[in-house]
Amino acid sequence: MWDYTEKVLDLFYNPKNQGAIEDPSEAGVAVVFGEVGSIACGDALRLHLKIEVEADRILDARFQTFGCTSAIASSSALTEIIKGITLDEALNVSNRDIANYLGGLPEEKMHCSVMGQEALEAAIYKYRGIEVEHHEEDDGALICSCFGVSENRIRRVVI
Amino acid sequence: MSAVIYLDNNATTQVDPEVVAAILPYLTQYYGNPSSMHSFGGQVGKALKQARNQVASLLGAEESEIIFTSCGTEGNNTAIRAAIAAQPDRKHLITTQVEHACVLNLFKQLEKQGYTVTYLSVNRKGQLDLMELEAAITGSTALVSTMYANNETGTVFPVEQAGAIAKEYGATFHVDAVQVAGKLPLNMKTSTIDLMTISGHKLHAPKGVGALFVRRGFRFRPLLVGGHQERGRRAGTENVAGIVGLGKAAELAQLHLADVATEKKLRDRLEKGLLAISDTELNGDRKNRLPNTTNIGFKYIEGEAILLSLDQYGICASSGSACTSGSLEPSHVLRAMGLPYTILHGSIRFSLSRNTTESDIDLVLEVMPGIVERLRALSPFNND
Amino acid sequence: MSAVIYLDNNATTQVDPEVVAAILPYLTQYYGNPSSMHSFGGQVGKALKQARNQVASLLGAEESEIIFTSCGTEGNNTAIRAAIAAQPDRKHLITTQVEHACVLNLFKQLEKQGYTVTYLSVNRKGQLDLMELEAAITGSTALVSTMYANNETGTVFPVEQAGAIAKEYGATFHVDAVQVAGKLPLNMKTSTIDLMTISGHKLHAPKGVGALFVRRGFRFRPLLVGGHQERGRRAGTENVAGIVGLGKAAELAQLHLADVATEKKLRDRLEKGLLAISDTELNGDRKNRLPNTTNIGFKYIEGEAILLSLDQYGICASSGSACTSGSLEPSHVLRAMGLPYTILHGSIRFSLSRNTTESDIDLVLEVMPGIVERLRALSPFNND
Ligand SMILES: Cc1ncc(COP(=O)(O)O)c(C=O)c1O
Ligand SMILES: Cc1ncc(COP(=O)(O)O)c(C=O)c1O
Ligand code: FES
Ligand code: FES
Repeated sequence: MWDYTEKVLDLFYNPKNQGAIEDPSEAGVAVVFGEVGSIACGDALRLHLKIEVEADRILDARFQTFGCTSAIASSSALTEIIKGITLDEALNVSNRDIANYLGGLPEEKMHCSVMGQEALEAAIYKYRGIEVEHHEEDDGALICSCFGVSENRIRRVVI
Repeated sequence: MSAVIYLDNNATTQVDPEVVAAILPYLTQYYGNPSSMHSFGGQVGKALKQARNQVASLLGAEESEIIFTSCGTEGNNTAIRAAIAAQPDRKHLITTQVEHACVLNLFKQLEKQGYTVTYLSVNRKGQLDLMELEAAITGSTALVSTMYANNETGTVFPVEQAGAIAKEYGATFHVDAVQVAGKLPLNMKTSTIDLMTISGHKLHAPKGVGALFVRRGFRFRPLLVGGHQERGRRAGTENVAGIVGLGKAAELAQLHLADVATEKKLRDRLEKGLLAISDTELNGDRKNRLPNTTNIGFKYIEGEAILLSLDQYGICASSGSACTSGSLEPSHVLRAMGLPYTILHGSIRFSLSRNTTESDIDLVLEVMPGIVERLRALSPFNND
Repeated sequence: MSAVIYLDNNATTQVDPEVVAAILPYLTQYYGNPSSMHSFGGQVGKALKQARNQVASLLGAEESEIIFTSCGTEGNNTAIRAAIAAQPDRKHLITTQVEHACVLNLFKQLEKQGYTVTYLSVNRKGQLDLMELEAAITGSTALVSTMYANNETGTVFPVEQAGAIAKEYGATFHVDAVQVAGKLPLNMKTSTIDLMTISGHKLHAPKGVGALFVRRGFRFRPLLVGGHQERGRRAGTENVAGIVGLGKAAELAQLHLADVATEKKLRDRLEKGLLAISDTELNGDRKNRLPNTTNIGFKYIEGEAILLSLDQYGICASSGSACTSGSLEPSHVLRAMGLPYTILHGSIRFSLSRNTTESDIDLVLEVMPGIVERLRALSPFNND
């Protein structure tokens, strides 16, 4: 049994900000989503952002996650963390921040928080029209096949 | 934790109160060492003898064919190593892709040490194909090792036929019967099995005790060497309390084999109710199956999330085996069966015991639809 | 059997009632599998964690350095095999002539597999000579394995000095501390020991559970492979009740280390009284010795006859170790000490525990002269 914190369990049982965001077609507000993972991997996250264009600020964030307890809790935590901050600030949110928000994750589950950071990156880059850089070294041995994350990638992101 | 709805009996079982009662004196007044040269130790030796008798009786074996071990893992490790040592010139081994980690990982280690291992496949229902065994076996096959029934799906293998094939080629035949002892009748007298492993904690004895059946005449080589315990076949001061418990548990299991139909009925009701939820599928062989096990795939959601959701209601179940749950990989058994990804990650095993009640099943059937619905609502793959 | 005067504590000990109390909940309500993915199993995992902590504390080690095993024999077998695997190019091993069977017999087996083994001798008092170790060890020595204290005579070896020598040559240093844990203070933090074995039933925990200390950083290879239990270093569902018991026993042992002087006083009184019988001799080292053990040779009579005579009074003692008592050979330990035949066959070990009372000692001192006299009267070697 994984040693989950109360916070992880709470956000798993009572997740905040689940679901998608409808495009309100309001002036000055944009809606975008970023996605990582796939059903084949066993884990996937679709992160929806509502952005105040002028201020470059995140007005709202919601998630849809297929995955384990820590993946769901991490997604929910991420949306809580990024609501109200600017996109530049959001790009500085690391998976560590997500884990810290949760009061920690079991070592073997740290990678579950990586997915959140990546979906965030994907959403913002998509919004800004930037090609997502491809990390060559990420093509190492798959260690979390439920996630599609390579060992190299975990080393790069987690350590 | 208040009431527990324990449907994880393939992981481990509750020690039967009668077993606890049988054990207690050996944790308190009868603390002598059975090897000691005084009657205080001697009476403990008698208790071991009785336990050996009880276990032999459950397996339809002779007392001298029973070696007590510390668990199913030790039994399997010991049996496989003994089989290899018995025919050192044969360098080919056969097992299946769906064995327990304590068999698979040992074979993987043996591959590095110069052995060639054939891992027999299973079909979508988790069934073995004996033709594949016949095609693989040769005169240099030292060992055929297969489980009797799979711990995750409950699928029962045709072990006697497999054993007959092994015999033809002079290979030792080892069977991991950890999930079968106490659930199906066993009779070693008329069997093709040379070595067979059982583990106490799967049949209402404590954790940390097991037994290995070694057919009389088999050239056995111990894994643990040292003192003369177990007639030189397993050194180490005996887990007396555990062994006495295993003996009592074997005796009770034999009695309870008769009412396994009740358990099966409960299992079937549970299964039917769960399969009524949309986008679910039964994993495994509906026919050749343990009476207590059902494994169901809930599409589009993930196993651990389901388990923790059940946990809120005190319901214990599992995805994969308890032993591999420390890893993040989806079950190697379901993967070997070639299940699609949609099912692979969201499959849950419910395993009953003679203690399971109608109201246990009621509760699961009551809460499961809501759990599935909630998690599907969270999921981006929600197929609506 | 009415009252038992139990003076065979080096064979096994009475489970402490507090240990039994600690165990019971894990035989009854907390029956989950610690590897399971539900909180019912999770709470059992926490109990294992606490036990690991308690054992680590007794040994002055870190939690991560403790692996639970099924007995001292498994611990010793595992440690020796791990040491060999860690340095596969080194083919020389060093141990002593007075090790427990579970060490000696493994080394004998390894000799057949191409290893050269040096068996260090002991002198008349059962002491090791470190010069002999220095002379034997070379750069191709993979392992020095020695007991901390001998089970038959209680003689304590200078393990830290031996370890320092092993280190100099890059050999792994394994210590069988089965007879020492709970009798002498241990502190792995400041020790030269790489691997150290203990066994629960020698310190008032149940039989069938033990622990292996593996120094952090040691390249360990498991003996039992399979699931991820014990962080992949010892597969097999844990003997939860036993481990919880070992944890509690370790905690109690630490407390009782303080009043070992009382035990020693009783031992000394027993020893003095027995040596007052004519034609008796103390076997072993009077100084470097476990506080609870005395081994006395009664000339011209035979050990088993003495033991059975004592048994009539409910007194439990032993000749040789319990583990070798199934054989008819006189003790290999006393033989290695070069004792004359007159003593070899009539030597008895009395081993006390914290439960031993003054009146236990009184009874032995009361009946022993008569027993010796009677047997000597029967003997043709009666030297009068
Ligand atoms: C089929 C099978 N084999 C072997 C084992 C291992 O037995 P143990 O847990 O006693 O080591 C188990 C259970 O864990 C099992 O289900
Ligand atoms: C010194 C020594 N080593 C090892 C052992 C073996 O331990 P166990 O009986 O737990 O297998 C014993 C006791 O039997 C012993 O006295
Ligand atoms: S995302 Fe949690 S285990 Fe892979
Ligand atoms: S005469 Fe009985 S053991 Fe030697």
